Amino acid sequence: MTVIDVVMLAVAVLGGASAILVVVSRNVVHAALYLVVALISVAGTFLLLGAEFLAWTQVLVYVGAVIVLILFGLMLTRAPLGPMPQDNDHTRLAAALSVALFGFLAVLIMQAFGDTALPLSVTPTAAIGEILYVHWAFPFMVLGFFLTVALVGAIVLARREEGEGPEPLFDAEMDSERPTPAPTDVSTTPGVTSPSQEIRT
Amino acid sequence: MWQDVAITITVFLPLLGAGIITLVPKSREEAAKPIALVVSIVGFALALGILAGYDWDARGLQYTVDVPWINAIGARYHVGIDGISMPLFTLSYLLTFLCSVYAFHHIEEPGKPKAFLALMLLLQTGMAGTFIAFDLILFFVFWELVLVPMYFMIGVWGGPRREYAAVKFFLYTLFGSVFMLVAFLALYFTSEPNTFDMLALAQQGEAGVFTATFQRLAFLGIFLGFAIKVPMWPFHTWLPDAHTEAPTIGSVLLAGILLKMGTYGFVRIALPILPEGAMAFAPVIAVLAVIAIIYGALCCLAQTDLKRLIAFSSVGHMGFVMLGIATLTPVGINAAIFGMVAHGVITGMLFFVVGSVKDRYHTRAIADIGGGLFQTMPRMGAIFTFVAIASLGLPGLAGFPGEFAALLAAFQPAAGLVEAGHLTLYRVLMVLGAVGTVLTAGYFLWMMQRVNMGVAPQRWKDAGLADVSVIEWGTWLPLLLMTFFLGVLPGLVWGITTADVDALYSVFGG
Amino acid sequence: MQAAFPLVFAALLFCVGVFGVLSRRNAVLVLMSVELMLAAVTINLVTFGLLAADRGDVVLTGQIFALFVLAIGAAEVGVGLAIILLLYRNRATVNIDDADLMKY
Amino acid sequence: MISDHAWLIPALPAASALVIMLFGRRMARAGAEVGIAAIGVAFVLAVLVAVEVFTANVSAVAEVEAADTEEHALAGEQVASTGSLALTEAGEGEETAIPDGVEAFVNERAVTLTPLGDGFDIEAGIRVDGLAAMMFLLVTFVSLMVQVYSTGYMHGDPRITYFFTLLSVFTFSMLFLVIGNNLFMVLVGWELVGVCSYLLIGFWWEERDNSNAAIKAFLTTKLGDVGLMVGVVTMWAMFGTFNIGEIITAVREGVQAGGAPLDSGLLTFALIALFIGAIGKSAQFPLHTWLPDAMAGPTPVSALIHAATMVTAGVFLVARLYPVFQASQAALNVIAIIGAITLFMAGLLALVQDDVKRVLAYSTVSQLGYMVAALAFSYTAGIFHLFTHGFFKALLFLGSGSLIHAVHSNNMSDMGGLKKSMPWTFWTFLIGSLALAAIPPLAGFWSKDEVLAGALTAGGYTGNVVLILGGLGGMITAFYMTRVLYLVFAGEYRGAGHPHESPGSMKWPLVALAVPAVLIGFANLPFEQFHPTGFAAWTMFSLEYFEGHPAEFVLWLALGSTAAAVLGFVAGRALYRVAPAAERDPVLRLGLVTRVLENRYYLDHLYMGVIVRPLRDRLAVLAYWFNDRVIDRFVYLVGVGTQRIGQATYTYADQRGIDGAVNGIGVSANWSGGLLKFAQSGNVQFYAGAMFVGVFVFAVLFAAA
Repeated sequence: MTVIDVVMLAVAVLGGASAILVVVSRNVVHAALYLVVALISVAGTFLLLGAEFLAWTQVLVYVGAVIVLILFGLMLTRAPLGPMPQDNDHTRLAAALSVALFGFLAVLIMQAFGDTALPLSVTPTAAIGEILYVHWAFPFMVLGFFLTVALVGAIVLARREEGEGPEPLFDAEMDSERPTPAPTDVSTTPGVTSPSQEIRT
Repeated sequence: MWQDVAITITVFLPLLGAGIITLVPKSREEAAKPIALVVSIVGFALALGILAGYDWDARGLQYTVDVPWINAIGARYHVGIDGISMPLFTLSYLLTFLCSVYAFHHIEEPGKPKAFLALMLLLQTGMAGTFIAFDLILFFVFWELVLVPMYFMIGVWGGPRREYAAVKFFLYTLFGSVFMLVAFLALYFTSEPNTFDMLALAQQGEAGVFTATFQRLAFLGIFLGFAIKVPMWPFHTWLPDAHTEAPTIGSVLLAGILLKMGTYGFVRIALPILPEGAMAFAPVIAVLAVIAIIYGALCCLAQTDLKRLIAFSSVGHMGFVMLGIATLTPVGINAAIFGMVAHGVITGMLFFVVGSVKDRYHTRAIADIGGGLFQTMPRMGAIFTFVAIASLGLPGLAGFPGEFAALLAAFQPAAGLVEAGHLTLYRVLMVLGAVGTVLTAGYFLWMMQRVNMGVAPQRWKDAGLADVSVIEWGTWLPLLLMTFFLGVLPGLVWGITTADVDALYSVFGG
Repeated sequence: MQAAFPLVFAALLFCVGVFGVLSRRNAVLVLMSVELMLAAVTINLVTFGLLAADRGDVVLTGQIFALFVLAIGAAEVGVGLAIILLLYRNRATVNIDDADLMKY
Repeated sequence: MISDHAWLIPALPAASALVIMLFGRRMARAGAEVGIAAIGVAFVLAVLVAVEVFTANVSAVAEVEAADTEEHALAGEQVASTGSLALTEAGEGEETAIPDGVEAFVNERAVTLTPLGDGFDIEAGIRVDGLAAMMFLLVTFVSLMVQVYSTGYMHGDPRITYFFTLLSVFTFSMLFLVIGNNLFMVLVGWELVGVCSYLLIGFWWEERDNSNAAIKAFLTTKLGDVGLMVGVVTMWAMFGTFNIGEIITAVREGVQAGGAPLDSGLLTFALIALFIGAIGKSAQFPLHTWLPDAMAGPTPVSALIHAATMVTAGVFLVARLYPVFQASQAALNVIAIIGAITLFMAGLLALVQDDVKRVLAYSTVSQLGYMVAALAFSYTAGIFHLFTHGFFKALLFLGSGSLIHAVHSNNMSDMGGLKKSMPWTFWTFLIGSLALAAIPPLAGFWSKDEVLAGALTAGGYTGNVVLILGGLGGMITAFYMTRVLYLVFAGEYRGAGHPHESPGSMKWPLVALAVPAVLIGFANLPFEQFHPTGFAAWTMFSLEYFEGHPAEFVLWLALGSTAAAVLGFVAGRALYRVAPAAERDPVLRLGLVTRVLENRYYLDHLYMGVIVRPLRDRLAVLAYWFNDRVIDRFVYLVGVGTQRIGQATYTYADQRGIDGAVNGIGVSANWSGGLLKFAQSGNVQFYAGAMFVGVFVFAVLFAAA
């Protein structure tokens, strides 16, 4: 047990705990903030693994940009910001599946890498740059193109088309066209009757 | 050069056409019709070119292309054409061509010719591809490709219960093809060396690479996939719904080509590759086929809806086809192929006529039409009568040779089946099948009495219904002529099929 | 350092993410859970990248791929949020079990 | 040789049908002229072919006789015959040597139409021999007369072009049936005439009764066709060919395909199956019920199709395969009994009819019974009766058409006293009636006498049954024809309007048909010295059969049958000389007997009640119910079952499913909630969960591996 192992353990505990809080938190804004912690601990892991550049990128992109984006998303969709159940009816099932998956993976990892020591070394940012722009140049450009496309796509999707009315509550036309009305309002669905799930606008 | 690319060009041309049609701007949707027409004409011309360059006397594949496709799983792009595929391949191009002509006459609500015709051309690629693929994976891809456009055709352009019918069609067929795919994979892993190639597998099947138990299991899987598509009794319940709700063109293509994919699959894949499995299942298939004949006819007698009646008649007719296949003799297989082509032409034609009648009367209920079609639309009535008589198997028209040869084969099934003691069963089935022709005649005549004959209700006389239009004549005349010439000269089909059928089915010692 | 530490950590994050994806109703929360899963994947990539470097990989495949995943993850959040926004605009909800138009 | 071109005989009407169909509407006489011209040419050809065939046959017989005399003179010893089968008929111990190279005339030519796989081919070919030549004569002549007649009878009908098209198509089909050299072609022609008959019976389709009759005719004969089809298929399986000549040769030699010995049980089965086809087409008991209803069609159609030609197809079929039938005494016995029953019971039915066409229809059934019964004993007797009957029955039908044309009613109760106003019709009708009643020396006498003589010579159980019933039948025939004659032509006119003689186009065909009705009987005088040059020689199918043919004149039989006919005539005259009022008609006052006869032995009730209605109204509905509620329900239940499995695993999906069912569009769409909603819940998380489970399982599997 070296020092670095201890630090790694601490980061892992922190990250794991905050990740779990992300998925169980009843308040969406809290969840987003826990996500920040989880992602920072991921960045910490990168640092411990010697991937310095990656760690800072992680902090910049995720903690900086993505989280802000998500918070904007929460705001724009007028999600109920207060504490309330955010889970559907399969929580137990999902939990069972996740735990089983984790157990299985953990066993597998311990079997395969239980006694493997990592050859730690710090990767200088300059080396990353050189390799990225020389050896990985083409995939990198494709990635750039891809990002542009995603950007344009996101704009097109989110843009309100001309003539489209201001956010209707229910798309009535869509339902009446079908012979079998598919219930869109969850509150009419038997079994999902919690009044707190009604949409508050 | 032409030999190498002919099939690929011909099969994928409609796909290209579909792509072009999607580029037509929404404001000028009508422009999609001429484009589709041109594409389907060129496709049909290419198919005829393939037919013209085909060597009728040779056995085996022609126009072969065999290149690696997905190396990881050993799937190859192996296409080609032989006497068994040729009639159906050509028929699919003919019907698509005629459908694109008919599209000028009428497309069901909600119109949108652009989307409709693009789907139709996509369907064409799938249909044609199924008949020329000689690799199981390639076959499967084309097979599944067909589902999507047909699903949308029924689901968007169909009748009142379109969604129900479309989903039923889609899921039912998909359900069957899952078993089929499993069987294909099992074949791949059992074959030695591993291969998806139909010809290689057939050779291995003949050489006895597969054990009897394996053959039966694999045959069962393939059987489910194909039997649902045919559809055989009792897997047929999707058919009346799909047919009834589908738009006219959809019904025509569904009856004309899609159903044949199942029977073709039996002939091409199930029987040659798994001879012992086929031998074990043939009596079962034969019994189911004859049940379908009688049962289909009885259900037809109970129908009050014209289109549904025609749909149920398909069940019976495909019963004859399956009876031919179940005999495992070259005569029976020839009968089946002829039956497929004839059914494609005749029932396709029937759906055209019924579609046009419905289009004018705005109802499919026989009681609402109330008789007197001869009075309101004499030419339509004459065509309807002609086709109905062809469908009930009048000699001299296309319906007869296939039916008769199937019965002929059923009297003397393959030697292996006789040795297994099934001779009496087959002969009884043959007599029952022949009785089925009487019932078939019964419901068609009764239908004609109720629709064509008698005095037309006054409201229809006053309605000023237009008789057969020029476009309709243009669409139907080729089919009417084919109905006649196939009946008079069955050699048009048998001349091309016999050599390959004989070669393929020598394994059953017929 | 033992290779197992980051790997188990990654597995934990991944499984938590799976749980979140399956159990959350709010689409934004689902998206967050997906981010957790992606993060887990990047950790794995970096870890295995180290092992690969030990065996002669000189082009830092693991780290570069992690970088790519990062970028794509960012793009995914953008597009995903746009879709959620659209959903919200059309159906006035971000509950994904209401977004079931793809049924029969 | 003109018979090489015999294919022209059916081809001409086919061509004319096409021409009339395409251009008939624009022609001055609606296409009738084309049809008549074509069939006229065909008739001339038929005469030429007949002359060639008949002279060839006669000279062949002469050669044999010459050789025979020679041999008797030289050695008087018997020479083993090659055709032992045909000679079993002879039974006189005297076998005849046939010189090499001398055969009954057969001109057969064929082209291969298509291979069928397995080495079998389908051929198209012609087989011109005595039988075919005779049928050509009959069909073309009657068809010619009927078409000429129709120009008058159908004058002014809006669908006259369609009518003449159908007549041409029918004539073609009938000739096609006759000329075919293989059973496949016979089957094709057989079905084609059936469909023409269907279309012509339903010609006036506005009336429900007519279309009902058409359907009944088609379906009843089609039921018989099942037998024909089974028979043809069995023959094919036994002999590996459809070719009639080859089948006959194979039967003679006693070998099946592949050299196996003849399976006589299977052969009998095949022959009886073929005969079931004949029962349907030739309206034999118990499938005769369609023929009287078929009178719903126009009268010329009844004359052509339902008297002279199509209904004789069954008789023709048996005659065509006669050497094969001879190989199975059991089949011949069945034929004899069916024929005898038919001829007797149909004769009785004719007694109580008021509709003149129905009288003739039942009489046709009865006469067909004679032909069929005759074939059990004697080939020549059967086809000779077919030949003569074709002429005089066509004459009678056209005569009745002339009556109907004049009084606008089919019923005899609306006629009476027409002798004065319609003399031509009367005299020709009288000739026809006398011929039918077998009064010497008209055609019917000679042919019916041949039938009875054949039965007498054959003796035995079946022979006696046919003889007795045939004799009684003769009396009944004379009686009902007398009744018709008196009710129609004697006494006072009872109908509406003023009847007058039909126009020339209808009159002259009657005269033209009356000539053969009188004279044709002399073609086959039943005396030894006439045989080698008469009808028996003309139409023989083999020299062996001709030589062994037992045709001799039995004086007491001829006198007896004539006496029976006269007795029937006298009785009819006594009862109907003064036409009784319809309700006082003696035959209608026999209580139970009349009731049974008027209800046609309740056979129609039986068929409707036991077969048609249960099948159409009960079984069909039941089958559809089964389809909807059992099979489709099963599909539904599979869906629901899958859903239930899902319920345990995915509560959510289950709730969507039940929700869907609750809100569903009612019972019929209920089941869609099952399978479909489960599989396509549309819930992303459900999909994702399924995916994770799948991946997980695979991962475990890989790890295990």
